[in-house]
Amino acid sequence: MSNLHFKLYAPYRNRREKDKNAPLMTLVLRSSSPAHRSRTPEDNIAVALDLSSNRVLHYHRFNKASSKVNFPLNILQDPKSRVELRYDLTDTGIWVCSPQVPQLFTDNFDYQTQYDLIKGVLINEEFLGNQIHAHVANSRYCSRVYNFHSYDVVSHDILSRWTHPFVPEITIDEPSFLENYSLLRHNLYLHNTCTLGKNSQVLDCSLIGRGTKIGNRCKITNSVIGNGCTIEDDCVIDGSYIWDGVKIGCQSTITKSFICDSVQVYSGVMVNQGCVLCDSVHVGPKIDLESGTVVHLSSTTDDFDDGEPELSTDFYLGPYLHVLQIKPYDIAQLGDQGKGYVWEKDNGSETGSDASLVLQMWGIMFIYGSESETSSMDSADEDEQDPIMDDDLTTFQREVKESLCGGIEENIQSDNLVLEINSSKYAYNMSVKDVVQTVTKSLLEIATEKTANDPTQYFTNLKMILTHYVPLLLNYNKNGSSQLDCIYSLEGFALNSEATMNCLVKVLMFLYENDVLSEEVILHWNSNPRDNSGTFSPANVREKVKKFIEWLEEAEEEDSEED
Amino acid sequence: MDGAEIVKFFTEKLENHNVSSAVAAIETLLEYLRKDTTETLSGLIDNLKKAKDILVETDCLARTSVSSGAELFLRFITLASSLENPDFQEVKRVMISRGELFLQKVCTCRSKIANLGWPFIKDGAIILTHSYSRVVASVLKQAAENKKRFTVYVTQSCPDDAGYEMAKKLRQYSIPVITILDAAAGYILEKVDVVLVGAEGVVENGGIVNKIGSYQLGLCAKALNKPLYVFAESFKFARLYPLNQHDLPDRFKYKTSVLNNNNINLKEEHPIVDYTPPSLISLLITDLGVLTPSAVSDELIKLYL
Amino acid sequence: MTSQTRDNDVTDKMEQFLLDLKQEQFNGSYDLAYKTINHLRKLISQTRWTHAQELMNTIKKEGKKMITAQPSEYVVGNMVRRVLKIIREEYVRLLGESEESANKESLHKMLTAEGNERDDHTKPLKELKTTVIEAVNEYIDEMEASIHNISAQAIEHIHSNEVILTLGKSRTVEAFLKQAAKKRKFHVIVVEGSPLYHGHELAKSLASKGIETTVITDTAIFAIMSRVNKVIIGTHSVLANGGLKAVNGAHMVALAASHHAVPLIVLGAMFKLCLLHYSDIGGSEATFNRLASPQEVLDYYDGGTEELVNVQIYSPTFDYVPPELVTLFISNIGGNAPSYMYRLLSELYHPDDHVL
Amino acid sequence: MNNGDAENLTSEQKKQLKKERRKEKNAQKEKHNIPSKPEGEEPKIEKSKAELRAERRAKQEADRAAKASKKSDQVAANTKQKGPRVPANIQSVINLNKTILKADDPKVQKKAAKKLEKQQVPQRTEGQKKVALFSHLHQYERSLSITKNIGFGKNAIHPAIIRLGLQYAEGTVTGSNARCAALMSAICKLISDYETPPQKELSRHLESKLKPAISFLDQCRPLSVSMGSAIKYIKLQITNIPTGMSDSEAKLRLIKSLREFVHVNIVLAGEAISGYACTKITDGDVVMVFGSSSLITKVLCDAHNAGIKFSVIVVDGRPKLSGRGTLRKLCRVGIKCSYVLVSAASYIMPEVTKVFLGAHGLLSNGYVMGSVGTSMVAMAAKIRGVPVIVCCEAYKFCERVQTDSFVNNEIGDPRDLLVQNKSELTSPLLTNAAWEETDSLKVLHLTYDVTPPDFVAMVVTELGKIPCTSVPVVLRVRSLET
Repeated sequence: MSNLHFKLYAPYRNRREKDKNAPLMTLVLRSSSPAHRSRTPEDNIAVALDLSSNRVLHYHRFNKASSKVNFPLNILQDPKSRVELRYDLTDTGIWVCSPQVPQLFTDNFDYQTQYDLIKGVLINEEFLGNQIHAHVANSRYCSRVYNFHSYDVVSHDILSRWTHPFVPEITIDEPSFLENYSLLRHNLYLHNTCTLGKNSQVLDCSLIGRGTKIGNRCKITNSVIGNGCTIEDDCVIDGSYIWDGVKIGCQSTITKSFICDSVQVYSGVMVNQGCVLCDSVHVGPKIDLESGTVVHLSSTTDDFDDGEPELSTDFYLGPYLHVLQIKPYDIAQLGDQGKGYVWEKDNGSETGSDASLVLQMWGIMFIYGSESETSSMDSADEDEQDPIMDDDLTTFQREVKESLCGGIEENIQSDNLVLEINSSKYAYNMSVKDVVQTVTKSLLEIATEKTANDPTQYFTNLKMILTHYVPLLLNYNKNGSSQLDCIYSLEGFALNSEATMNCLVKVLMFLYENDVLSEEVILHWNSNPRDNSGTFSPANVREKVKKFIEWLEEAEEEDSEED
Repeated sequence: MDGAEIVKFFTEKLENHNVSSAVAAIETLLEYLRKDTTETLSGLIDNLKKAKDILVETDCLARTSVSSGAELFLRFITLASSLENPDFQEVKRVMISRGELFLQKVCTCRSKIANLGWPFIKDGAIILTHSYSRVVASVLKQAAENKKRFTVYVTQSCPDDAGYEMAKKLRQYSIPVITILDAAAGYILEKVDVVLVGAEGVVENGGIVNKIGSYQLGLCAKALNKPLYVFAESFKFARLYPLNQHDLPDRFKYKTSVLNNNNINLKEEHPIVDYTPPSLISLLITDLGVLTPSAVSDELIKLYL
Repeated sequence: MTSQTRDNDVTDKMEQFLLDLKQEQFNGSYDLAYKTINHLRKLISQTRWTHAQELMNTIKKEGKKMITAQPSEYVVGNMVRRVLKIIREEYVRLLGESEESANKESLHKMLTAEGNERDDHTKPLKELKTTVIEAVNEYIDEMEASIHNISAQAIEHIHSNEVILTLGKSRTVEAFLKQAAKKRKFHVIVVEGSPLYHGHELAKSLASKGIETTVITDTAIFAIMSRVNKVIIGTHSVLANGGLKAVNGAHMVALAASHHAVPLIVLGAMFKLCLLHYSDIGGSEATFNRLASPQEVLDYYDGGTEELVNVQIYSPTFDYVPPELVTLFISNIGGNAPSYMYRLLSELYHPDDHVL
Repeated sequence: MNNGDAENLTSEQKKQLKKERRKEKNAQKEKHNIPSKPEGEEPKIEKSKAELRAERRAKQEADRAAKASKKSDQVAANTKQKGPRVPANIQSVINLNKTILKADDPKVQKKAAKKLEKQQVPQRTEGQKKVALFSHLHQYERSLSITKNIGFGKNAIHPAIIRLGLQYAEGTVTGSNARCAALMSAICKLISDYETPPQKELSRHLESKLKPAISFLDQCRPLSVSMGSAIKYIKLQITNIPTGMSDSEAKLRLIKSLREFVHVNIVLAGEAISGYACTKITDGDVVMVFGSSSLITKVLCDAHNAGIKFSVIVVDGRPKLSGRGTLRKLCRVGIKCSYVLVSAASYIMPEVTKVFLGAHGLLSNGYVMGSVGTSMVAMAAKIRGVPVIVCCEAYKFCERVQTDSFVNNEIGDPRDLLVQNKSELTSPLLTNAAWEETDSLKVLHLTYDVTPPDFVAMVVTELGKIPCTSVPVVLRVRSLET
């Protein structure tokens, strides 16, 4: 939802014309103060920007558990550039992409979510030369709906006209131009066919749709009521969203809830904060829905896959339909004439976000939001289970290493291991880089541990392990970038362990022969050392591998001579 | 058809509440025209004039409108264009037909005004109106039918308490009504959004002659910057230009019975109408459209010059 | 066939135009008026119609669409009614009748009327199209000339060493003052006009012409007014009772002016006159005012914070200025008192077109 | 110098004192029979001329008697500059008018400048682009440094004062109450750090120390009415210190009295006023407030805590946009608010049932001096027949009379109204550059305006609810008290 002028992006396009492939895409970020209500735990980012070029140097999404953000040092190292670390930005989800973005997705199978993409691109920046730019939209509105909370926020913003000129009385198209919404004071939008009963009030920021009838002495605040609803006398509705064709009996109270199409709420029902009544559910009469209740209705068991139409809207509530079979309606909770099932909250409550009830409810709903989010949730849970592990990376490394060890002992096929590792990769949404590094590192570690007693055996052991994992390594070191990661981490490890250092050449040789590392990668690595210090310096690493390199170069020349 | 009959006919017409006295007068004249037996045009016209005077003299409240209505009627039927014909019967026929035409025009006025007027009533408005006015009532009715929710305060309007009649009428349209003392107008006006009044007659400068009390209502409204809208049919436009209350002719201010009765001292007598100057009037809503007071004089100038 | 495609073409244009209207893709009411009448002219020339009535119906139909697309822009409605009036006049003229019969309803007419001989405009006239289009073109020329005609009167209203206060940015006022500045030396005080602060632009352009210009905040209007000789403002449109629909803040200026007995002069071309009265507009400010995004009033950065969730922020675009606060209305045909508007209107539009 | 001389000197001073007391008395009289109008000054200034001469003679004698040190000379110079002691309150009025209102009169300016120089107070350099209409007022630009050539050493200005001065200039301390309180605490510091030099009398010498401080603050930002009456009070306190009272004692007494002043006139007064004002807020009211006023905010919060259900519309306007602060405060305590700019006041007014306004000061002709825009809101309310209620502590009442916002006002830095950096391409505001290069283009940043009494329905003070025409009554009552 945005009223941005897209001509704003001319500069970025021009930049792209200047140098072809460098600028990959432009994120549109909106500045919003940290206390801003449009910020949610799910979309909570910190960004490092280069002021001169608006380049994104680092992009971090906080997951629920850790509020830490580590900015890689190298972004701050360039003396010329003025870098700005900002926490007052939210991602609008508007990304102006260059044609090669989809291609990138296909290339890197492990970019599951767009965020992987960003991470990946940023990390490989110096190598692939892709850049991501940011446009910070200060003066215009833009925001997106990705969970109930944001739905609430955005609709409220629309009603309070932040999105002008895209506001109800202008934007909503009516069948005939004789019908329309008229805007009254206090941001009230009344359709000229809706009827209000005697002394019933509609207070600030509400919308009442076509043909909706509202009885006497009702009080409606901050709510949206769709088309063709009927609301009988003495109802109190606050901060709720009521879709089309809903019937609400007299003396009902509805607070901060969602009521989907053609629901029937009988008289005297009390719907408390954060309830969701899915399509054509019946509730009441004279019942008190405790807050956060989710009531849904599924005609048959076998509509797993077409669960979406159940909720004809922005949210994908499909998954939870799996759990239900034909069973009697939960009369107890829904009242005598109730039709529908209460979604057990306990699965939900384990999100354990200590936020307010409402937020928690959004949280619950949110589990079913999308794959990536689910995983991020899980990770959150994990973290709660063992609070020692504050950092994902270490946890991840631990897991990978364990699985690798196990792999050797039980001699598991490496492709199974790949799956294992990948899964945990997503659990902690690690980037490829991390994975590659971790894998390499842990392999070496395993080797060293095995041969702790007699270092002489080191290489033999290592070789054994490596041979076992060649397919795995191949898998992870497909493209140049990851090979680089691999070799650098290898170096990094070597710098600190004499044993490895000694047999570094052999290792490289081995990897090269098994095409885990391509020769240009090795050369590239050799030609530009990174200064990560240890007991040895990269210099004497180069020293060690000198011969090997020369040999490689010769080989290359030979090739060139051949063709 | 002599004077007595005329008066009788006229008063009968008046019994039926839904027609304004002007219309009644016109009907009477038309009736008279039909019944008249004189053989010369001049004679006929003289008779009509006499009949008109009789009507004006009759003891009804809305004498301003009666006179103006009758005036216009005569003017309308005796327009030069239609009287060239040598055959008198022919002429008379033409006059009658024109008379009927005029009558029918006059009868459509109120609905026209209602259509023009109802949008001036906002949803949730609080309205103050004075005395009994059919036009105002019909406008309010129209507004209520268009789903406007509003409350009306009606002044009881002494001496004849016409306000209660008004209230009764509005209640029939299920509009919430509260009757107040004439003296309470100033008090209530604070929370009122708009003041609506009818008119007995609209005078040449765009001011109005109306039931006694309208003037002070206008003054209060002005003082509190509340708009005052006048609803009046165009046949109430009178050729009259009062400077102030005193300048308003007695024959409009007092009942005939009072005037004729010599042992009544007018100084002690209460007038039945007063004059509201244009400066106090925001708009006049007539069947000729929504007019500013200055537009009224424009109309009358066009008519008589 | 060809005409068919032409129709499609017209309808496409129509859609586009409606969209622009909705999203306020126009710059000032003159621009809008111009766009509208051009569009109407296209309708006349490119749609198929046999007689005036049919044409008028199509225009009414389209007109309604346009008006509902942007109800707070009265200029659209004005243009539509104006064109209708032109058609009527041309029709009548071609029939060789007097202009009078196409004139406003009046007591006099009511009396002279010979029954209902109202013409239904169904006589097909082949030369009507051309004459109507000519007339419309004339009208367009008149519109184009209007700013010039208004500013030409500047000298009559501004004498030397005056202190003149204006609000926001109006092209007409700008031209007016610059014209006057050629002859006279005077001081202009520009109210910046929150939340859009167009006053700054105006001030800049005036100062660049060497006019003594002072920018003040909206809050200082009352304070400064005691030194001002004349207030000259533009307006968005002029209502039937002589009241104004002017830029937000105009009411404040008018009040301050009347409190200090400073004359308030309003500049506006004839096409800004409209038939509406303040209170019969949608029964409330509904369509009268246009509420813009709160953005300009309070940045979303702060405005959206949790603690301010339930704060309602209003940024209305227009103000209603009642006629009693307006001293003089200067249009391209000269100066008039606001109480005379009804007359000008009756000449501009035909009574039957008041409700489309 | 030997004893005899010393006595001589003191006796000299005693004489002086007597003379002054006398002056004080008959001045007091005058004050009662003529309310001080601008014309009202004239005779006094005459007087001061005569007085000056007398005093100069006195001084010369004193010199001859005791070759006073350079310092005492300095003091005398100051006292001389100070002129006679007409009762403090009138004097303050004169001071205000004398220096502020004649910025266009070079003679006065030179005099002021000399005075400042004597007091070793750096004079602030004027801005380049003045608005013609206000040429009689000082028009500074913030960019020009105040403390550039500030003196240090023996009788330099006290650091606390300098800090305060800068805070005023930077606008970190705003709002007449806050400014007054800050002033008091700063002066408390000054006093506690002060000790009387030998052969000096605290009451006289301390004041001579005070003068430059005050005029420095005045340079930083023209004194507010509240500060005016505060200073008046301080001077009174100082002169009331009996001769021969020990330093420490006197200082304690002064500090105590200053604290008391703040407590009584700001804190207690606030309580009392909100007590009265709350009675005027009822359930369902829609209260409109303008800008920010500590007092009004307090009133509203109290009313809310008292359980009255009402909503607030905060009207705001440039230059300060101080209403946003108010908005946040009110929202925090949970009052339902709306927010509009002053241009939309007449749009929102139909909903409003009462208007509450704070005041910078109340003038004795019943005009209300408030932050610029106050009058606009009052006017809009008046037209709609909405009652306007002004809340103001009684110590902000002053003898000055004023009928428009020109005579006496304060001009802020025009730059505050412009866009500083080019980066905001979207903003329609003028940029500094544009403003600087076109010299026919001026920008006026007005700080105060005066609201005519007929807009104001009621003034709430700690003394009760009064119509604003009876300000002089309050003044009279109070002056009788002191």
